[in-house]
Order: sequence, then structure tokens, then C-alpha cells
Amino acid sequence: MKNPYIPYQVNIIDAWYEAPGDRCIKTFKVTFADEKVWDTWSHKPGNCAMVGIPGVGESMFCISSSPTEKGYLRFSIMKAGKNTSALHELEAGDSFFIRGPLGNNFPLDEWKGKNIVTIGGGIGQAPLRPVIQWIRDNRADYGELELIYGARTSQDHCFKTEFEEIGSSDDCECHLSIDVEEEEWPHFVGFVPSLLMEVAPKPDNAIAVTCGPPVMINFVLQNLEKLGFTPDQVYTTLENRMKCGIGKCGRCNVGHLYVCKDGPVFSYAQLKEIPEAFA
Amino acid sequence: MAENKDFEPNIVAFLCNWCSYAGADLAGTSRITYPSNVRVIRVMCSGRVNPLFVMNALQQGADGVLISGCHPGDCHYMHGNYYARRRFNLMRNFLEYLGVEPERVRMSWVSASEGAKWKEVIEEVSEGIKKVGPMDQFKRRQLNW
Amino acid sequence: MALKKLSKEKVGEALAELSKFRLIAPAKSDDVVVFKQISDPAEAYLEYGNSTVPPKKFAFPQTETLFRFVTGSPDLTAKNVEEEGTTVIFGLRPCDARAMAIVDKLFSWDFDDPYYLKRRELTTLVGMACVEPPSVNCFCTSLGGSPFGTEGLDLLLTDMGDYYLVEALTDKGEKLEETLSSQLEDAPADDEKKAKDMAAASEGKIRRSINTEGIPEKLPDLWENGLWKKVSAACLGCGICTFLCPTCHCFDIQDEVEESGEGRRCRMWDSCMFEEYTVHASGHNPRPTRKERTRNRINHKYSYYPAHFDVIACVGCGRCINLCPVNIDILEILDQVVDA
Amino acid sequence: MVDVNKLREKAREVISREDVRELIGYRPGTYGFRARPAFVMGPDDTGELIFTPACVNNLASYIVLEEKLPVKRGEEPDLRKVAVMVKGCDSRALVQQMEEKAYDRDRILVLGIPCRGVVDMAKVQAKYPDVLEMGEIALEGDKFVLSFNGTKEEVPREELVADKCLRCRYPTPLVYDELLDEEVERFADDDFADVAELEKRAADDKWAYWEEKFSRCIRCYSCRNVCPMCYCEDCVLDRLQPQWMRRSVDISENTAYHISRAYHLAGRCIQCGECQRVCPVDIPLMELNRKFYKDVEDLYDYEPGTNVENPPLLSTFKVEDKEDFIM
Repeated sequence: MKNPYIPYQVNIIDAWYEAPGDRCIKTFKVTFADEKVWDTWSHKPGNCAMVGIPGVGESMFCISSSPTEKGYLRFSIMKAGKNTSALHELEAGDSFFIRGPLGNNFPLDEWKGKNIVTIGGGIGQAPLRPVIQWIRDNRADYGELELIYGARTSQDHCFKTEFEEIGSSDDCECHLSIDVEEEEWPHFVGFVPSLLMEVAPKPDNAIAVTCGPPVMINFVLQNLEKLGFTPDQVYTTLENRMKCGIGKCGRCNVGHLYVCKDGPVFSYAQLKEIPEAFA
Repeated sequence: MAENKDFEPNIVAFLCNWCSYAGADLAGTSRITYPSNVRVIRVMCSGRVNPLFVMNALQQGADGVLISGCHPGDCHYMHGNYYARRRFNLMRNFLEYLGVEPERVRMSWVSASEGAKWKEVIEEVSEGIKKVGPMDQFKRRQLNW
Repeated sequence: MALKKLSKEKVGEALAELSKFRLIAPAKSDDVVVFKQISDPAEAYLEYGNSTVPPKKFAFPQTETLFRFVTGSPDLTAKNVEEEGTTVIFGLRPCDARAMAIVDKLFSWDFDDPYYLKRRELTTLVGMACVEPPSVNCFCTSLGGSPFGTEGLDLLLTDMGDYYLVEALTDKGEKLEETLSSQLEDAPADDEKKAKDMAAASEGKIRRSINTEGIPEKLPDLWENGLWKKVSAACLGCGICTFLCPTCHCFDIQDEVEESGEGRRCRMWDSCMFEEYTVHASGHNPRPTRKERTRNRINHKYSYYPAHFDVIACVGCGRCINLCPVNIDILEILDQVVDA
Repeated sequence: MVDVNKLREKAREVISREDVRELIGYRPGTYGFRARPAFVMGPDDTGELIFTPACVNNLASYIVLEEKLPVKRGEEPDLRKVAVMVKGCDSRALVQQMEEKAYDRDRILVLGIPCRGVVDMAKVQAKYPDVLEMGEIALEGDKFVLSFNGTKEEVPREELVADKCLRCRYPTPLVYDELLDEEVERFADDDFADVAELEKRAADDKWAYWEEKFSRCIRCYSCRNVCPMCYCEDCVLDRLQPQWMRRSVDISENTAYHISRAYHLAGRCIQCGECQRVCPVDIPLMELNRKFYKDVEDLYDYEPGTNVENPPLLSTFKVEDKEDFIM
């Protein structure tokens, strides 16, 4: 059996900034240095990987590309600490190391035939991106797809060009927002939970997936309940500080669940049982 | 410790920008030869030198450390060297108490015009460390499996 | 398997024989007993109560290299635990051996931890029964252990006065008996019964206890209970209770690089009682105070661990009670849980 | 001897005051002769309070150990005083904290306890390892009287007293709002003979001594956390950028840890001895702190924690400070 602590080297095919600022977000498109790894690699939307550079450290990020996108993996990383700062120094042609796939995934097989609404905020769109991509690549299997996304400013919007493309396609309804008024902003102004109420997706035969800052998630969950979504129709992802990624090192637990191994994807029904989940 | 004739010590010297660094520079431009086994780290003031720097240098393989600043009263920042003086008097005594020979942690006042004194200082530091041999107390060992 | 005996005069000889392996035994420095690798049988200190630091560090070292690298190079070299060779831990207490058996479950849970498991495979545990409970705060019997417990052990020694009674418990234990064949003799026929009586007597001397029934199920309901604030009020947030716990297994992973670019990724014991244990890169800490951290420690041992592995991650060795600088007493906390 | 009823009465009076939020004192422990910190939040909690020679903890630590969570929107920060019981040695921690401007004097209410010495709990434990039921310790003259299991035993003071008490210079608190007993005259002094003895050894000898001690360290950081003077919000040990000390446990990092811990207390350590008391592997940490204490006294005629008006030792200087070691 493979040593779960030894990472694979990946080469950066392309890298670009999604959002500027102190907490800027950079997306890396990578492929394995050893092409043979692709033969054994298989991930699903929701899965994560430990991403890092030997000599600096590792941290957990969701894989923000869908397995239907062949030949590369994507990671969108916000600059926050030591490891992410080092990763942000890297450009196309450089390499880093990943360990994975880790964690669970969105139960996309169970969701077949249902309407899906994704509600994202800021960098929280990263785990939702593969869900959207997966559904668009298996469009016949799913009902309607609605995308709700917001960030502080239009500059802070991740995946801008993709949203434009999605918005102009008929695969998916795309609702965007920013927190504060800006000139020439054609979409909604206000917080994501308000946009959600504005869009008011129907709960019948639907699944809602939300990811973003904790405050946003809290209000989104409340609002989804108001719209008639039951806890088992709502999914979210959690994050915590992680080290091993395989349920050994102890720190990422919420209640008895390890976010790295049992998560990051949880249904709201599951989380309601765990008081620590919203700490 | 037995004296080893071939032993060339690694010395890390923290020199203040305004006096000692200029003094060492003067020694160089005046073609004064002095021991080459000293690695100079320029700091703005001897008062900038944190005892952690000294400890870390010794951990990383320095056999000795020198902190050098302006003569009392000459500090570019008025008092930085006075603070350093207190700090390293205590540090030196403490390391000696742990069994680190006092030859390994030295302090000097070298002004910008004292190229010749710099030579004397560094020779004395180097000789002192040669006498006590390589630093083997708490140097980081080979990476342990 | 017939019982053997090892006369006390021959202990030195037996230890010398075992030092062809990596031999770990309790040793005393000042008044502190710790397990360490010994080369001279005289270093072994077998008349001890229990060690301050549990012998877990020889299965799960406090600092352990996972792999080495040179910065910029793609080559990573995993540590080969095999090189450490066969290890014998001699004279550990039954509670500490049982703790290893409990922790084994975690390290083979879904993902095998190759370092830990390899080391365990290479290690033979020679236990020393507690003829007298080592401390007033022992409570192993409350958790399914016993001063003469054999869980996790390969061989059990019992101090019979002039000699140790030797009982092989596993194949590894029998192998070790073969290694020591010239030091071992047949034990007197009635020793088995004698040892049983001694075990009962020792169990009778265990004075502290807790009825654990229902605690794992009850703990989640007490999440918001005021008891956590009270029991953690005096906590200093140090790592004594966790580092000295034979079942605590949490770790940190850090990279260390030398000036030359050579480096290693290693893991080291970490403690859920430390503030930075859970702090996010953003600065947010989901367990911001010692109250949350204490609650997590107790829950992890008495609720989360049994939820996954059907066993409480506490063996009742009493170290956390004995050594807590502010007398935070896990049994008192559990009593409050029961009463809440 | 502090009269326990008087103590509780005083505590009740103090905690009932509107400007007092919490009172930190002592209460009996959970087994044997232990006593432990008590956190009194209301007048009804005062019934358990005690002061005996088993009350070893330095409660001044809790003043700086308090966790300050962000104040919730719409709530006011609780600025009421914390009342704390301190022995002579412990009071010096308060003085030093205030000397460093860690907080204002009016944030705390000090209940001073003149003290003739506390026990070394390790010595008590070694002498009475089997006592589980709560026992009591009292100091009567030059004897400790231990009551347990219905019996009473007298033990000479020197046999069980903590080492620090044999060299105690300040048995009566140096800062207090109320004194709970009569002042105790200085009954001992410190000649630092232990430090001088170690100083005299050869370098190799000294290192061999410390190497063995430091190699035992498991870096539980109890010595740091218990210390009333270790209250940096962001400890250099926990920082990753830059990481001055690695987290791996080996002789190099352990030594680095102990040097920086002791050095950070140079001119600040007030000799309460808590670090050494809590060390699970018996590292003689006070021998490190006392070296600094002695040098600071010899070189700069400075004694930490004795005068709130003193400037902190290392953030001041005198032009005439010794410099015979400088080339």
C-alpha cells in the first residue's frame, strides 16, 4: 500500500490571479510530473488534497476542477499563511507537491434527476466549481442548475470569465452579487443570503450546496430553511486546520467527525447533530 | 578541549552599520589582512542583536559569535549599544554557566576609524575559539532519522 | 504454554541477551523514571512504580522523520523504519501496553500509517505486572484493564520475590522465550494459581474508580453544560496531560530545512491543549479558550474514540492526575459528567 | 496561620463588592494533601476557600493567563477587578507585572497572605504515597502537622518545606489591598550557594550536567505556561515565521528552548519556583533562573518584582554599567 504521507510532484501548466489584495487568490492548473500517476488517480467533486512545498509545509485545499476536466487538476488558493504565501510565489513551469485525493465528495450520484442550486461566497466557490462543471458535463442526468455567487467587490469575484461563459449558456442560471454598490455593476448588490431570497429557488426535488465564510453560511442556512429546504437537502463543506489529512493527527475534528476524512462535505442534517460544527 | 591545529573556526559577527561595519570595511580598503573565517552580518545597531540570533548561530554551526558596536556615547541611535552591553553581559555569563566557553561569545566596540582594531579583535576572537575547539554542545546534529 | 521463571540473578544476563535487539527498558535519572534504549543491563531500573513518560514514544516517537528531501529536487526519500531493527520494550506496565493496543486501531483506521505499524510489527512488548498499584490514582480496572492485564503484551513478567514468573502470550512472546531459553527455567506448578491470587489482591488495592457506562453517549449532550468552564478554570494550557498520556496520539507535521537545502518533513507530538493546535491561517480559532480545549480532550477520549473504535481512549494510568500542576482530575470531571 | 473563617468572611465581603468580578484563591484538591486554585464567582462559592502550606500555586499567573475573547457586539467589556490571594513570593509577580505595565493597579484587588513557607508537594508525595483521602497540612512553629485518615503526624519543617522558602526574602506580600494575617518578618536570605557551586565546575562538566537535564525535556511548555512572567500574546516558540525554535525534540532545540525561556526571564524572574515545581521530568529550572537572578543582582544591583517604580532591567541602562568583558 502506498505511503499516505508521501506527496506527488505536480507541474504548473498555468497560474493566474483570480482576485487581488492582501488575501489574493491564485489559481493553479497542474499536472502530475510522473504521468503514470494519472492511471491510479481518481477524484470526485468535493475531494481535497494536501498541497505544499517540501521545506515549507502543507495545507489542505479542495480540488477545484471536476474529474470530467481531463489532463489537469486545479487549485484556487487564497494567500493567508506561510504555506500559501510560498505557493503564491510559484508560476507556470514551477512545481509543488500534492497528497490525495483526500476526504469525501458530494453525493452527485444520489443527486441525479434533481435540481441543484449552488450558493457560494468569495473563495468558497472553489469546492462548488467542480460540482457545477460536473453537472454541466453530465447535463442530461440533472434537472435545473442555478448558481448564486457573491463577493465583496467585483474585483474579488473568483472565476469571472467562467461565470460570464456560464451566464451566457443555457445550462445554468447565474446570479451574481457584490456587497457594496459599484458603477456599471449590472447584477445584484447586497449580501449573498439576500440574493438567495431574491432568487428564491424552489425546494421541490432540489439540493442546495453552499460554501463560503462562516457568517454567510449561517445566514444562508437560515434562509434555505425559510425557503422550505429540509436539512437533508442542504450540503456544505467545513474547513479546519489540518496536518495529516487522513484522520490521525487529531486536530480537525468537529465532534467525532474528522473534517479531513469524514468531510469536508456534510449535509446540514448531519451537522445539526454536532454543536462544534459551527464553532 | 584538545587544540586542533587544522581547525578553522566559523565565526559569525554581527556588526553595527555605523561603526563596526565601517571599521571592518576600512580594514579591507586599507588592505589590512585579518582572519577570513568570519561571516559578517550587518545590523543597524548592536542593540538590534537579539540573544536568539546568537543562540541560533551557535545551533546552525557557528563556533563563535561576535557582536560589535559603536563605543559608548557614539551610538547613532544614542543608546542602542548600552542596551546591548547589558544584554550580552548576561548572555555570556549564562552560556558559560551551561558549559559554553566564554571565548565563543564576544563583544567589542570598534569605531568606523578603527580598521586596525578590527583586525586585533577578530584575531583575538579567532585565536580564542581555536583554543576551545569546535562548538559541539548544542549544534544541530545531523538530521536525525 | 507452560509458565517459565526468570530468576532475578539472571535478569542481567537476560537483558544482555536481549541487547542484540534495540532494547528499551525503564531507567532512572534523578528521581524520574523514563523508558530509554539501554546497552548496559545495569541501567535498567525494574523496581519502579510507573514511568513519568509512557513508553509510547518507542512506537510513536516524539519527533519522527517522514521523509527527507533536498529543496528544489523532486526526490523524496521516505524513512525506512525497518532499519531501526527489532525492538524489545522490557518491563512496561500493562496499562501502557493496553494503550498501545488501543492506539493501534487509529493508526490502521482506513489509512495504514506505515511508520507506526511497521514499528509495532517490529516491537515485542514484555510487560511487568503491577503487584502493587503504582499510584493512588491508578484506575485501570474501571476501563477494562487490570494490574495483571495482558492486552497488547507479548510476554508478562510477574515479580514473585526471588524470580519473575514468565508467561508468553503471543507468538512473538514465545519467540522471545526461545531467545532467553538459557536463562529461563520451568516455573513451579502452583505459580499459576499464586499469580491469580496476586492479581486479585492487586486489583483490590486499586482505590479510585469511575463507572464509565453511559459516559460516551452522555457526553455529547453536555456540550453547553457549565461544567466545562468550571473544570477548566485552573487549566494552564500546558501539554502535560496529553504528552504523558499513553493513548494521546495527536501530532503536528513540520518541515525542517538546513542551510544546505537538505531537509526533512517530520511529525512531532502535539497537544489539543495548546492554543495554536487548531488556529486557522486566518487567525480564527474554533477552540478559542481552554474550556473548549478541555472539553475536546475529555470528549475525544471518552466519546469520539469509542464512537469509532468501540473502546475508550483512556487506560486509567493516572498520569494526568498525578502530574497536573493545578490538580485537574479527570475522575472528578467524569464524576461531574455522570452527575450532570 | 491564616484563620480560615476570617479568610472566607473576607472573601465573601470582597466578591460581594460591585467592582469585583472574580476572586482567585485556593481550595482543597482532589486527593491526598493537594490544594488547588479556586475561582470564586459569587459569595456562595467562598465556603471551600482555604490557605494552608499546601497552597503552592502562584495565583498571579492567572491574572495574565486570562483569555480575552472579543467583546460581542452590543456588549460592554467587563472591567471589574479580579481579586487574587498571594503569598509573599507570589506578590512579587504582581509587582513585576505592573512594573512592566501589563495592567493597571486598579484592575486587581490583592489579598496578601504573609507566609512562613509552603511544602514541596513532591516531597510530601514521596513521604506519603498512599494517602488518597483528603489530608490537611498546617505549619505549627518549626513543624508541619499532617492530618490524614484520622491520624496526625508531625514532620520537621526542613524535611518538607519547598526549597524556595528556605531562601525567602519576602515572606510578607509587597503589594496588597488587604493583609489576611500579621506580617511575617524576613526569616531567611539567599546566598546563591547552589549557583556558585555550579559556576565553579569545568565547562565540560557543566555541559554534561545540563545536557542530561535538557535531553529529558518533552517540551510540554508547562514551565512557560505556569510562569506569571510568561505572558506574551504571541510567544516566540509558537511562531512559524520566522521559526526561531524548531518543534522537534532533540538536544539542540531543547537547549535553545531552555536558553530562551530563562533569558526571557532575566531580570524578571521573581523566584516563585513554579516552573521547577510543575516540570514532570524534574529539570532544575530554578538553577537557570537563579543564575540570572544572581548576575542581575551582582552586576546591576537590581532585584525584580520589588518596586513598581523600577524600570524593567533590560529596557534601561546606566552609563557606568560594567563592560570589562568587552574588547
